[in-house]
Amino acid sequence: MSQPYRLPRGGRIDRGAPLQFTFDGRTIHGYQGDTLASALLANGAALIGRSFKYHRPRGIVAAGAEDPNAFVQLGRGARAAPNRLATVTPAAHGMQVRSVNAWPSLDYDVMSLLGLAAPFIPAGFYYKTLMWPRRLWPLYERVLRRAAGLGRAPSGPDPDRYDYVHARCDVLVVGAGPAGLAAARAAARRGARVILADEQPQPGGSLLASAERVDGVPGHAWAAAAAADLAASPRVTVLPDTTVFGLYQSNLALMVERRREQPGDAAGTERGARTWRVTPRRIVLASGAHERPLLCANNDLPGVMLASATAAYLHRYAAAPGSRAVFFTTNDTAYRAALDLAEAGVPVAAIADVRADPDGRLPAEARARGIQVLAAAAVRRVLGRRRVAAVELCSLDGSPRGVVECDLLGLAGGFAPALHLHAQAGGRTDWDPALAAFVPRRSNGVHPAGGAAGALGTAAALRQGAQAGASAAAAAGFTADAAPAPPGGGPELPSAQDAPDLGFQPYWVPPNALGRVKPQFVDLHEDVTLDDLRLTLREGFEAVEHVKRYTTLGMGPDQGKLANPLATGVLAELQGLHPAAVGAPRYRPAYTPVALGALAGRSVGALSDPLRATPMQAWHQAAGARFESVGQWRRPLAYPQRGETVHDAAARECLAVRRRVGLLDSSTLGKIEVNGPDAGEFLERVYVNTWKRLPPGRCRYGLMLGEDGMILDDGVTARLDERRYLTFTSTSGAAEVLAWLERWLQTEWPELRVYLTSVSEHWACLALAGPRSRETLAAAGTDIALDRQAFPHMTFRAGRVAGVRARVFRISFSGELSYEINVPADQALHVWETLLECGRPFGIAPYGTEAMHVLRAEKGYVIVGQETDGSVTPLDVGLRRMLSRRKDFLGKRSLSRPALLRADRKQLVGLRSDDPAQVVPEGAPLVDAPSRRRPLPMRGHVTSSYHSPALGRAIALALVSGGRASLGERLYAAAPDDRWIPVRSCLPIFYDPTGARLHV
Amino acid sequence: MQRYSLPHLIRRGLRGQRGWTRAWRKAAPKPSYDVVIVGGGGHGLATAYYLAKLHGVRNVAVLERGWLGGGNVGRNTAIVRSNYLWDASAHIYEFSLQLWEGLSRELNYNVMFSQRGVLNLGHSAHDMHGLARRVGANKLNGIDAELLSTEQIARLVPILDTSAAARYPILGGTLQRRGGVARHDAVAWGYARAADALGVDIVEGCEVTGIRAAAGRVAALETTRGEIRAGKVGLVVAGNASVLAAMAGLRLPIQSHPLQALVTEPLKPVLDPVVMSSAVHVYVSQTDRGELVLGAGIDAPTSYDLRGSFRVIEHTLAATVELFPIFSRVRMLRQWAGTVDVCPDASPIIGPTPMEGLFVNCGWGTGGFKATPGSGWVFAHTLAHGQPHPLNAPFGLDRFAAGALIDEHGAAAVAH
Amino acid sequence: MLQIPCPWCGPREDAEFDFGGEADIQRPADPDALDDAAWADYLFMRVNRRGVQREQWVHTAGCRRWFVVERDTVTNEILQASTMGRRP
Amino acid sequence: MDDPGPSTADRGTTLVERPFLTHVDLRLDPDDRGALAAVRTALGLRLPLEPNTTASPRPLTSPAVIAANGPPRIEDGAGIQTSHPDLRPPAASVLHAFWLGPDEWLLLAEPGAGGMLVRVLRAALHPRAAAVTDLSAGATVLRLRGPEARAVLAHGCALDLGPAAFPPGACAQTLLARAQVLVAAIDARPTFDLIVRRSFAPYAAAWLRDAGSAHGLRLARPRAA
Ligand SMILES: Cc1cc2nc3c(=O)[nH]c(=O)nc-3n(C[C@H](O)[C@H](O)[C@H](O)COP(=O)(O)OP(=O)(O)OC[C@H]3O[C@@H](n4cnc5c(N)ncnc54)[C@H](O)[C@@H]3O)c2cc1C
Ligand SMILES: NC(=O)c1ccc[n+]([C@@H]2O[C@H](COP(=O)([O-])OP(=O)(O)OC[C@H]3O[C@@H](n4cnc5c(N)ncnc54)[C@H](O)[C@@H]3O)[C@@H](O)[C@H]2O)c1
Ligand SMILES: Cc1cc2nc3c(=O)[nH]c(=O)nc-3n(C[C@H](O)[C@H](O)[C@H](O)COP(=O)(O)O)c2cc1C
Ligand SMILES: [Zn+2]
Repeated sequence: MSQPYRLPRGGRIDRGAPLQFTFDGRTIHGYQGDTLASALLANGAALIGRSFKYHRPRGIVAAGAEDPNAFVQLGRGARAAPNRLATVTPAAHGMQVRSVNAWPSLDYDVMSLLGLAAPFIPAGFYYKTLMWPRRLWPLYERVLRRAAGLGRAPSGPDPDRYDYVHARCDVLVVGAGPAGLAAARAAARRGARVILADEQPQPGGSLLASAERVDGVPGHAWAAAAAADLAASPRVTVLPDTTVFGLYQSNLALMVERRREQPGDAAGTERGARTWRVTPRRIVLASGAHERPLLCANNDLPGVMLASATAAYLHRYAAAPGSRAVFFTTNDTAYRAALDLAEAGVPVAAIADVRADPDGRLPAEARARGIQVLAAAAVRRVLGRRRVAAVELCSLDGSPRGVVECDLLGLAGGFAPALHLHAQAGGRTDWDPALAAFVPRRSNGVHPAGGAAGALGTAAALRQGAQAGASAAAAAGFTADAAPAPPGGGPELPSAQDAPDLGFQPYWVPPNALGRVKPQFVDLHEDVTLDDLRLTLREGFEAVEHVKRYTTLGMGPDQGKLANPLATGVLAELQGLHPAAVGAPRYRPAYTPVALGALAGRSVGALSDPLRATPMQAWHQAAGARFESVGQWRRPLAYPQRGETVHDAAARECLAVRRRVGLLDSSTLGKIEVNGPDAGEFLERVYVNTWKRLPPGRCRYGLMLGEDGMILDDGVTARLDERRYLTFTSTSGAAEVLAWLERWLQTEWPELRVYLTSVSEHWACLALAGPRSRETLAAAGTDIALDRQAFPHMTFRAGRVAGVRARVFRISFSGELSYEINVPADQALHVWETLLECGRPFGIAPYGTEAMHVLRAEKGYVIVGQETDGSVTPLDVGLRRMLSRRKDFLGKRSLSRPALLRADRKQLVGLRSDDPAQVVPEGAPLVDAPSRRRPLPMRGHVTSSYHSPALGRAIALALVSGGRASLGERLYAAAPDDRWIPVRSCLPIFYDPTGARLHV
Repeated sequence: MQRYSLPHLIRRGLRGQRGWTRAWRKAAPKPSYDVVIVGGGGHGLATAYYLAKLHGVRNVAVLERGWLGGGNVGRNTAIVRSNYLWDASAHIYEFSLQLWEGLSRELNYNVMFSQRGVLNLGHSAHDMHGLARRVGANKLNGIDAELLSTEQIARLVPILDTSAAARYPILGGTLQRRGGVARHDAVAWGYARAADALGVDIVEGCEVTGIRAAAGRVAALETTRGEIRAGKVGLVVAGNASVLAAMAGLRLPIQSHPLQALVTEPLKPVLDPVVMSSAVHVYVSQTDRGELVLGAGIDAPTSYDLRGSFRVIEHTLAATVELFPIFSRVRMLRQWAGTVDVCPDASPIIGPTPMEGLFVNCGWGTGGFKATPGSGWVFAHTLAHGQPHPLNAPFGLDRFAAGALIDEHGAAAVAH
Repeated sequence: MLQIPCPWCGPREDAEFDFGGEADIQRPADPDALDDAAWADYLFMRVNRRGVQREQWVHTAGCRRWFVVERDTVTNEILQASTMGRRP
Repeated sequence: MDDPGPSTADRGTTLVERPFLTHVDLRLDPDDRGALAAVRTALGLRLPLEPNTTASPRPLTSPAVIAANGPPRIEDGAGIQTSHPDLRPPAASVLHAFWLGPDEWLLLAEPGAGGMLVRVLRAALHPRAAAVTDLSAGATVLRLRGPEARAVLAHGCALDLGPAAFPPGACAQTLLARAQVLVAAIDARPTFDLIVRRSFAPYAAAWLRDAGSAHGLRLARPRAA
């Protein structure tokens, strides 16, 4: 047993469950119930890290989430957990814990030499230097970056899963200290649904860290019983280990529940976490208060601790934080801690009290116990190398009061309510002069209570808690008389000893009489000193937010929980301002850091984003298709066969369509039924072309513009009957187009009697294309007459295909004879397989989007999003003749704006490379003549470019400034490898310009 | 102005850092100025600096309603690049990038401009198409741009999930090596200090509440610190552009949206270049202090609220963890928002308004930090001459009536 | 997270909705009668109010109805939500 | 709250697909009393006018239905039976009507009734401005039932699905994680039907299996048709 600082009795630890872990390789012994910090203290390890900037030795300061120093690295490899706080991390057997920011070792850290240079590295140092010579900045930066940072990121993907839960309640209680427990009980007794969350593994808050009694039993026992009673009620959810890290809009509370290892895990494994997303009606903020440190020189040495933390280690963990203590205080609370330490056998050498006449009950008790109490006194300086060795005391007038040897200095600078969540949510605060701290104002559905409301003392916390719980419940609609069976026993307001008047006296900046001893740290994590603040003010950075940004005060992983309340007072005093005029830097989520994985929740891996599937998806997969992402879909790009590349396969598929027959799964197209007496009128308004006179049974290609005149989407619309049209949209435009149409209908033209219904998912779409598609369709079995007169181009028929009822559209995106066969999705696979089977004698091949792209490019058909980019009009792509002159339509007026009529606009043309084998890279810019000059004016760019298997040459489409007027001109495309590719522009149609193949 | 230099620093260090003086004077407003700049953000301060430095206009005030630099300049993810698609944008952002390259020297203030490269990822054929187009255009405009393969990206940023099975497979990307990040606050402070040294009055805690015109010409500003007469007025108030314009009876084509960002705890270096994926709304870099800085997409509703909706953050983080699986255990430290001024074409407005003497510089939206030096430079020119410089001539308010939009988001380019 | 009160479905999370900008922007009855500036005014110019704004939302993942909301753009407080009338 | 580690213990919560049901989308003007009456006569069903509610299920036995259950006819491209070819229109099917919006309802019936419902309703509503669209192949129903059904849904659904706020008969279109769904409370066991668009069904099912793993969720086979 090597726990020299472990007390023989007491503590909320399980002495029957010893454990050990390593810290920088050294074995540390502890018990179940210890935190890393308490075990380290019990083992006498005071030095646990190096500071962020100067690499000064640092130890444990607090016993909770507010500690600015105790950041360690846990675990290794993919399970590594950087920057975990030792004061809140439960110790577990077999853990590997390492210090951060020290090299080669914690004791002998090379970078600590920086401390010597500290006088030359004040706040704002970097802005004033490292500018010369400019070339060297990258080098300087590399050095800076290496020195900065804290822990190391994991080395592999996170093996853990994170859970995510939505919850609702009437009252959310933050904190399960006396105030929170009383609040939860009061609210639950009124019938409210309550969630009680506390970041600690056990309920009780400050009760765990004191010897106080509640209702005649030890505080911790009362808390445990009260929490158990609450948990037994079906209306109450008690969540230990759960931090409320953010309060967002509409008081949405985000909480994260830590999950520890599971059976069979390596010890201390963090098993992800569960995020709770709670929508409460009311919130009771019972998050307690944080003690403020005090300034003196070397106040950062290991062994300097908050007075309340010394008591916490003593009572909760039975770990003596030192062997001989001195306290430095502004109020009576330190006396309680000092008495408790002395009681536990840790001698208290002295209490330096800044008050002239500390005469309360507790000081009297201390004196009676023989503790030396120095009034109107302060700690001037802490002495020691890697931990406290002594403190130098003096009177406030500067006269020395001796050097006292000790290894523990307890600081008691008063308490600041933990109002972070309240302030995050925009809640107001008031300056409480008695407390010298900001206290929350009840607002926005947040009811503060206990320490969080500025109350000191358990009795007050219980009282306020019960009141807040009752008023929160009432505000949520629950009153005392409506109460169903109350959870648990015990009185609503348990009894406890009222705290004595603490007699607080502010002490911010040590009086000048004490001399300018340094360094005095205001923010331990960020190594911000009192002198830094002075300098910062001198340089004119006076607003508290400026001070923060210039010095990085409060910007560390602790977010200045200790530093900020201290800094407000210090800055006020240095500037002669009221603290309320100084204010505090803005509070933001997260209260304590939260893993990105926890926020992602279940939305990771296969569940990160829905992958949508067509009815033929499994077939494509089995057929060895290569896929491409199109929005949330994965569409077959091509179906390579043995030894084929995607490119080879697409070429083969193209030829199959041009010469024989191919089958494409185009189920992803959007399909909207436009239904009602005014359907035609509606289409007239949203499309550039006309619809009312389209006869039932016929199809027409349509173009839709934004009000700015730019092409929004295109596609074929068929008239199903007098009052019904079916509109096809592009795959990526499906949702957007429906939303766009619905919006106009509802907000602008409610008088139109039209209903829009998306039928995209109901109808699968199989595009059968190629000269032998008619024979294939016939072979598959259909009752539709297929001959040219009976079923001409741009018409549709209803009937059966392969035994399934179908809508068949004779429309074509390939330029070949083509049937787009729509069948109910649940029978589509059957039809797909039948067509392939029956098409085999005709040489059918399934084809993918790559072949589809090539085929349409050969015909010069544009793809919205490829030829267009939100800045392209129908005029630009040569579709002027589609625009109706007889009617208005969305976007029409925009087309006559001067910039849209300019002759030098980019217009769609075809390109042929001089070398027919040379496929011009897509996206390549086009210029008039090669040149090394930069900038070199650009004429346009290549929008689509392929090798055309049908033509045996490269073809491309491009947008070229003034292109339509100068067809045949020579241009040069710049390849990414800086070669120039000579091309000539042409009409954007390469194959079957007369469209003869469509009308067969 | 105290010039910062090594000997100077050592002297101050030896004297216990006593001799420092204010970085800029705490100016009280005078009754009248030749030019008043409204807005003490990066752009406003840069404008004032170049007015004084290059155009000899020194009777200038910058009015800031809060503390200087508390707007978007102090809350942005600090990405600097110039690889924009359209010529007009490319020219102004590249000009700005060149100013960045000499900025620390120019201001005698280290703005820590760190050219560690900006990598844009492509996850689909459509993305790759857009990226290739942009690289081609950038090269002709003299902007450094490289198209990278998946393998090259895996070497450059090994912690990215470059496997083919990833939810957002990385098919390739573009790299602008001269891009990078800068220390955002320092930019505001550096310009303020340098402008102050040239005589510019920087007035903090002075909110403009009204704009008075006389005979169709701007005459004076009503402020919380009294009325201030002005020969010319430049509104450079980012997310508040519409509010100020309304004081002059104008409407702008601007919508103000919250844009959120967050930092993680500091880590030892794991990420060198800036990585951006516009398809999934993620951009991330690691600062010199070691935190990861991540940005999200804008919140859809217009708002002046500095918080934003949590679901936007959740979405961004889910995508971030997909791209960088090792970041899952890294923890979010702090999260915030700014109010960005978004134009329909995602390009800024820099030029005159229908009210004579009143000029605007706004609409930089989610990506104006990188433009700070260039924007200030051209706006100073515009104010001094009453005419836009050729670099900002395409960015006038008149482009909306003419239809000459410079559509940077439509054109597969990305913001930030 | 903003809770948005759909006048049909009641309060729901903002993830279910899409924002549609300022309300009360009427499409001109005769666009051709407008000059370019007036057309641009309709297309692009917005009040973008700091304060209470009337605006449009649609309950995308719910009833698919557009409706009008009065919201304070500084506090995000929603003062009122009303339907846009039914068709036909 | 139970620990979300995978659990093999069967706690009586099951997930089963109810494939091939008939889904018909109905649009009409709720202020048109004649239209409501026409539906009532044709189907023996009162459309729910209260948002987010379901009409109590009715057997499909109205005279119009019986008459229409003769041999199917093809009127145009849309009056089509779309169920699985093996499934025959049932003799006495049960019809549910869910409120989707102020002028929109989803009619859900046993497999095979789509063509018939469309014909009956179109005939009944003619010549009013109404829309009747068979969407049977476009969606599927996932039925989640058992004591932990609410807990499973709470992993991805922000709605208050508690018995007070969402009793049997309530329904709501909302988001389940990242998929749009119609959630309907069927009974107090509780049983929820999730109506999901076809292409999102693999995602929704995978998500439910994942979220249910901590709750002992058991997958049941769809009952044979
Ligand atoms: C989260 C976030 C991330 C971003 N990331 C990037 C990025 O990575 N790269 C990039 O290039 N850009 C980025 N941006 C955009 C960039 O920050 C802005 O475009 C740019 O900073 C705006 O210019 P500014 O600095 O002058 O604005 P601001 O700093 O906002 O300055 C405007 C000033 O005007 C003041 N003001 C307003 N009203 C009044 C009044 N009535 N009277 C007096 N003063 C007034 C404000 O207080 C403010 O200080 C980001 C923005 C945000 C919010
Ligand atoms: N040591 C002292 O001298 C001293 C000083 C002030 C108060 N007190 C005592 O504190 C008590 C006040 O009781 P109380 O109930 O107000 O506070 P408390 O400190 O007893 O309990 C607050 C609890 O809230 C938890 N918490 C804080 N923020 C949280 C968050 N964001 N998410 C989840 N949990 C969070 C804390 O871990 C703690 O358990 C009294 O007993 C009083 O005497 C003691
Ligand atoms: C590039 C960048 C890096 C930041 N790094 C940190 C940081 O390390 N720690 C921190 O607390 N805040 C950091 N912040 C956030 C600021 O603290 C602050 O939240 C932000 O500037 C917005 O201001 P506000 O929170 O006062 O509204 C950073 C901000 C930016 C823009
Ligand atoms: Zn709704």
